[in-house]
Amino acid sequence: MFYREAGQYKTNYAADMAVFPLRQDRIGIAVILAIAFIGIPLLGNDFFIASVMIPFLVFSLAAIGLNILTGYTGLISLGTAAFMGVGAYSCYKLTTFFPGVNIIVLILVSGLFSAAIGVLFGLPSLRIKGFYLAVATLAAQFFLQWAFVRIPWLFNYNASGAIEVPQRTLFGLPITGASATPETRYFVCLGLVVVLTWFASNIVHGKLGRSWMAVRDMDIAAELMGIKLLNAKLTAFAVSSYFAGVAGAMMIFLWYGGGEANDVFTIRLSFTILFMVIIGGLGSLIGSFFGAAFLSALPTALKFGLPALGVPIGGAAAEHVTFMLVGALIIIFLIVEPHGLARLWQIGKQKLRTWPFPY
Amino acid sequence: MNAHSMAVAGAPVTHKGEVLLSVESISLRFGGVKAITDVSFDIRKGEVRAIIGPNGAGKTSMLNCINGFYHPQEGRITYKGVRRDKMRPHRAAAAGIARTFQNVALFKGMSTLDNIMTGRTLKMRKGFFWQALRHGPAMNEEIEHRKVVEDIIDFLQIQHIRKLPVGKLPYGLQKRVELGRALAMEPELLLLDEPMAGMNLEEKEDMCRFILDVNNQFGTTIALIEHDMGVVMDLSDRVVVLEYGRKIADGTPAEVKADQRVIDAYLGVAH
Amino acid sequence: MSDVAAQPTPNLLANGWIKSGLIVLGLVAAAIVGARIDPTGTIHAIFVDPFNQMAQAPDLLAQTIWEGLVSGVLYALIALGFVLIFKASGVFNFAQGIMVVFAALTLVGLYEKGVPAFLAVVLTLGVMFALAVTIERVVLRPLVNQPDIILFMATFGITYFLIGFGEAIFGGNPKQMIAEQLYLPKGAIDLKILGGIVSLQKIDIAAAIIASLMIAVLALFFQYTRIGRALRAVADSHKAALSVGISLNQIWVIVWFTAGIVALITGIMWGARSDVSFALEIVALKALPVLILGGFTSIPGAIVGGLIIGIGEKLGEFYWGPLIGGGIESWLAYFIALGFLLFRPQGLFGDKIIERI
Amino acid sequence: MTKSSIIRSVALGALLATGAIAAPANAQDSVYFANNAYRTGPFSGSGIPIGDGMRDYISMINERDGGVNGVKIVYEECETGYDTKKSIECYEQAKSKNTIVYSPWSTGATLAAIPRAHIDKIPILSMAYGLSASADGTNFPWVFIPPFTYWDGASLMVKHMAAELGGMDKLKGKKLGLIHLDAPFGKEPIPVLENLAKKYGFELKIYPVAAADMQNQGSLWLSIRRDRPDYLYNQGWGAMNPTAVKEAIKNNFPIGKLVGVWWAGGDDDARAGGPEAKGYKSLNLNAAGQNFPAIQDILKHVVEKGKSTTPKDKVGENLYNRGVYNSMLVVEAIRNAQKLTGKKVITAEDMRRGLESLNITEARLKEIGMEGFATPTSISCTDHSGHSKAYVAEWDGTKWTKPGEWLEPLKDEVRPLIEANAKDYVDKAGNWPKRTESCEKSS
Repeated sequence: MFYREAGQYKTNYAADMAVFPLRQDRIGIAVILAIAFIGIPLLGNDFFIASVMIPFLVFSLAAIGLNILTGYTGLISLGTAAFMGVGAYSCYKLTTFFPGVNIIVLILVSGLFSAAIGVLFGLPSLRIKGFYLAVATLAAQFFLQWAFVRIPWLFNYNASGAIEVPQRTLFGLPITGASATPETRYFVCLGLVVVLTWFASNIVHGKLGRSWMAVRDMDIAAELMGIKLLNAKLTAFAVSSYFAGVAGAMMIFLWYGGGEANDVFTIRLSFTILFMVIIGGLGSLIGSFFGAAFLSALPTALKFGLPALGVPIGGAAAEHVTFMLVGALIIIFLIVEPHGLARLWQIGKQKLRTWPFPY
Repeated sequence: MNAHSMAVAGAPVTHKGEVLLSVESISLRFGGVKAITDVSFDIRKGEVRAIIGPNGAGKTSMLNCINGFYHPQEGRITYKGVRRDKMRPHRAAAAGIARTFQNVALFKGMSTLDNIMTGRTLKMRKGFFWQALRHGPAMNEEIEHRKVVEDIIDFLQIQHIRKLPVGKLPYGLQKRVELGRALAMEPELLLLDEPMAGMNLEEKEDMCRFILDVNNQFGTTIALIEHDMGVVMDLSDRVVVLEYGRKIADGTPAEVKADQRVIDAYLGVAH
Repeated sequence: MSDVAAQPTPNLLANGWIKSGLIVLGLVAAAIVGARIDPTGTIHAIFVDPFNQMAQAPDLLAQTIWEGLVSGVLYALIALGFVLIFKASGVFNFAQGIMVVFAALTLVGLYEKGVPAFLAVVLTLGVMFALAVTIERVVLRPLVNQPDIILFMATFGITYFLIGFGEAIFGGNPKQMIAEQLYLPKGAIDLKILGGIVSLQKIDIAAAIIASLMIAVLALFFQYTRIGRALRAVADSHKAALSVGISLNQIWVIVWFTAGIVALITGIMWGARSDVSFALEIVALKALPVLILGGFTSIPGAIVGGLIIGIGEKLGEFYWGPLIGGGIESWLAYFIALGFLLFRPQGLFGDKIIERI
Repeated sequence: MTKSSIIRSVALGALLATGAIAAPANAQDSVYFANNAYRTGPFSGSGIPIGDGMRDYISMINERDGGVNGVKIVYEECETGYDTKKSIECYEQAKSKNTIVYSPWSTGATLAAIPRAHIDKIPILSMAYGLSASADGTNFPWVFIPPFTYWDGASLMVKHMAAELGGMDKLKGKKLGLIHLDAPFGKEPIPVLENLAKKYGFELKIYPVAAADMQNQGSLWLSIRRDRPDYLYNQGWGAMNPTAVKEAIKNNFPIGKLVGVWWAGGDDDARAGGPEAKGYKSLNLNAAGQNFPAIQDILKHVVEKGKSTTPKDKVGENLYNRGVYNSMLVVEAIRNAQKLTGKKVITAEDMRRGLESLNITEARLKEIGMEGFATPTSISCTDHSGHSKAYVAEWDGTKWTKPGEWLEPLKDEVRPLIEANAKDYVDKAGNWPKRTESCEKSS
């Protein structure tokens, strides 16, 4: 009843090409942003913000990164975590070299290093495809993970091999380090994620995005359209790794607050992010958010939510259930709705559009 | 067709005569299998050139050689006076060769609009950072090309499917979208691989009209593979006939029709 | 893939070999020149010193190669499970590694519950059969005709489900394989050769023999039984198989069950070397570079690939690893495979891929 | 319920049904103790017995004594799977439930929690694991690492080697190998060993094991065969340990010269080697076995009453007793805090004071039924570890035994390093909170 586009006429192409052409969608986005920027900091407690919202934002960004590669360009990667690690370690080195530069700038710059490494490991994608490429990205995963441990320069020769996150401020307010409150860290994460998502959305709706999708859907035809496969694939690797890298830097600096970083960027994390993309919806930015929300919140909800609701479940059992549930859900989604939560969302919107008179 | 598309098509109609592309004694092998053996012919500017022949005659392989997807082991291909037999497909595209496919090769996950927009890729120049902003120059560029694409959509009469994903469209419409995508490249040479395969009569007539319009109004040179002899005879200026990878005839439709070898090998078998 | 021209393109193949040959030659030349110019520097350390070490302690070299051989056999066994399933159903089964762990855990778990060892083996086979049927019903059948990549990702789902399920039932702590109860040999044979001792573990010898036997049995099975021929028909073409009246569903159950048997044997052998634990699942990923080398559809490829990877990474780690801090084993296999891929994208034994449009 | 709190609950509940909505208020006569456990994942082989031991001792205190001076300890495990990400979540959960002490149970989790704990004012008890430098109480007032650090452990290894060889001067020209898990935990002993190698003239060889290759140590042991170290120190964890024991046997390395850190002393670790593992050694801080009154009480009040999931024969295993020891420290610190403050239900800040002046004497050990179970330990304002004694345990084929005496670590070597590293840590962190907490007089 309320979700109708009737009566909304586009008088120019710019309006028609907007990312959210419908007025209701624009209102919806405004409401979501209002909740994110005002509602959650006001209502959420520290645990909710620090352990649910910040991880959700970090994973969303990483999932967008992988979605650009896997969902939009059709290149499967099992090395996302390693590229996140490159971002985290670059950011750490940058804070060492440029202690005076604002940390947000450094986080954004560290993504560039990740992008460069991503391009390097993306080079084989020109010759190999599909599963073969998946294995090539495993090489990146294991090699980089090895480098994070074996190159002591990366962690400033720290005796424990750990990253120590120094305190950095923005307008006098600490945003990294132990004295940064969850709310401040949340705002920084949110700001970064909103801006980068906006960029991602612009890119996938533009020329580059179309080239990626063309390569994904039919690479041969894409090449005959004048799209250089190498360029398209490498830009996908670069942009994807950039997002992953920024997410990795955020993960260590804004979420973990330092510590043992090399056991964070494991193959398990790569899988988790891949699952977020699958469950959320391949080739959908909003799906990346759904997938990240679902998979980052599911274990937390099972582990802490069920006991709080009076369902007795041990930590270990919750862990097992999480694994089984995630596995089952992947299969179910692939069978029932290969386009993931994003498609369910669209179907829901479509229903709403015709509600209450479907005919 | 309105005045605007004419402006886009740019090149005025030229006389049919100048050689645009020539193929000289090329041979193509896959392992021990010979796909094309010592075939030579040329395509002249502004003409509609048909390549016909029974199944497995090497017609599609020939198109693949022309736009650089396969590289023949022997012989040479000259395009606009430049020899280019080891060219990558995207270079061919940049040189003005567009293509449709026997089995529709659309980007199935994308909308009609986006599919045709990909045809404009080579014409879009704004860099990565403008794209990321999607404002100012990048947006103006998008709008400018969107206008061109809308004209093509009007021309092909596919306005109603503009925003639908092409994967779910009926076959006839998919073929039309594919033609639109090729046209968006503003090609000098348009290669059509069985553009009317699997269509009903009405759709075929539409498609014939589109091909002729493209040829007449934009002056686009067209090379097409087609099985429907009626279509070939009506549309084309000259016809080359392949059989088992070899050329057996070359000439105007009337000449080819009268050729005894063609009648034996092809027409006799087909009808 | 199935309609690919049968013969590989000879000139391209030659190109690949010539290219790699030239590179090897170049490296050797560089090494010789380098060693002349700079007898103690980096080039010496990379190109000369390891070979000196090999020559000085041939017993260690022999031992290294043997260790590589044995881990190669185990990689090959896992890769074999992948190949069986890929051949018959076109599914790239990522879950093969966890199936190994799951089979071994079931066996040990049953034994701990008091089931006699050999009965436990039989029951475990039953469990693997049930697993094959379940996967066919729940995962494969609904996903039939989906793109390969979707099926590939579905096997991730199977992997995660089995991790959770296995840990919930058996617990996550490492368990000891019941090697003695299964009459697997213990101890070692110490050969006093090459100026030192080369120690061969009996369990490793047994693993090599059992692996060879299993491959032989599989070969016979494919060659001479009705089901085996059916499986080969499926591998060539699903439609052809249907047209001769073979139920695809049965085939899938059989092939997944066969992979389950391979998994159990792998699990027993591996478990007898180290413990049975979920950590094995990561090691099992090494089967992927093996597959790249050997090709996804070739059983001999899996074996040769496994051996190359196994020996290559042990030699690499032992002789060259210390130069850059050691531990290169965790990624060396992937780089060996990548190197091969750049020259032969279809693997050692795969057919040349011709793209069609 | 006020209007705003209703809105708050509804809004959050709608967002996500997490347990974080409202921390349950502590009942009047109990304190909340959050313990990280890892009963899942590749390290669960070690995590399960430890978790069992910790839980059972606390249950025993609650069952037998009705808590500490009548205050029940609400013990809750938070599953981490030895994963730092989950441990951070567990920390936030523990904080929101006002835990009196945080027990991270992994070096990675400890490293992540240290900066936060100093802001949130929650004491961390990392019992013989975690950041060695945190033994400096001046810079790390909220972290406690009794009874000793990994650096003490490394010095004990050298001391043990010297003792077997016949004196510190005999170390010259010998070769010590360090096999370690390639992670912060595994790398901890390296600086101390390097210093000692320089000082005593022995050679140090380092053999890292990547977590992914924990069960695949073949080529590493070939290198050991090539280098022929005289002794091997194993700083391993989880599935890495049984594999190392097996490989040592396989490669004919004299098993008596292989010494594990105290975390490599699990019963399952040694058992994997079969009868040939007899003689495998491990540093230890607690005695194994059931022959202690405290352990007997656990059996009597908890296990035999069916109030625990621990199988009876697992009670008294080495790592189980390790968990018991950790819980004992918690209980004693609570008791001490109660004494200091005169309160019954203590807070996290009280607990910090209790830990800082913890002094477990021989007499006290006897009182709580742990005579011979461990050595006396005392923590002070500056020394948050105690650098207490350890012994070298030996596997006799079926159980861990204590063949030798309690050894004292080389505190003079370790302490300067700790202080230097602590200073370095604090400098790098920038704006590290200065210690404002006043020192307790040891009670």
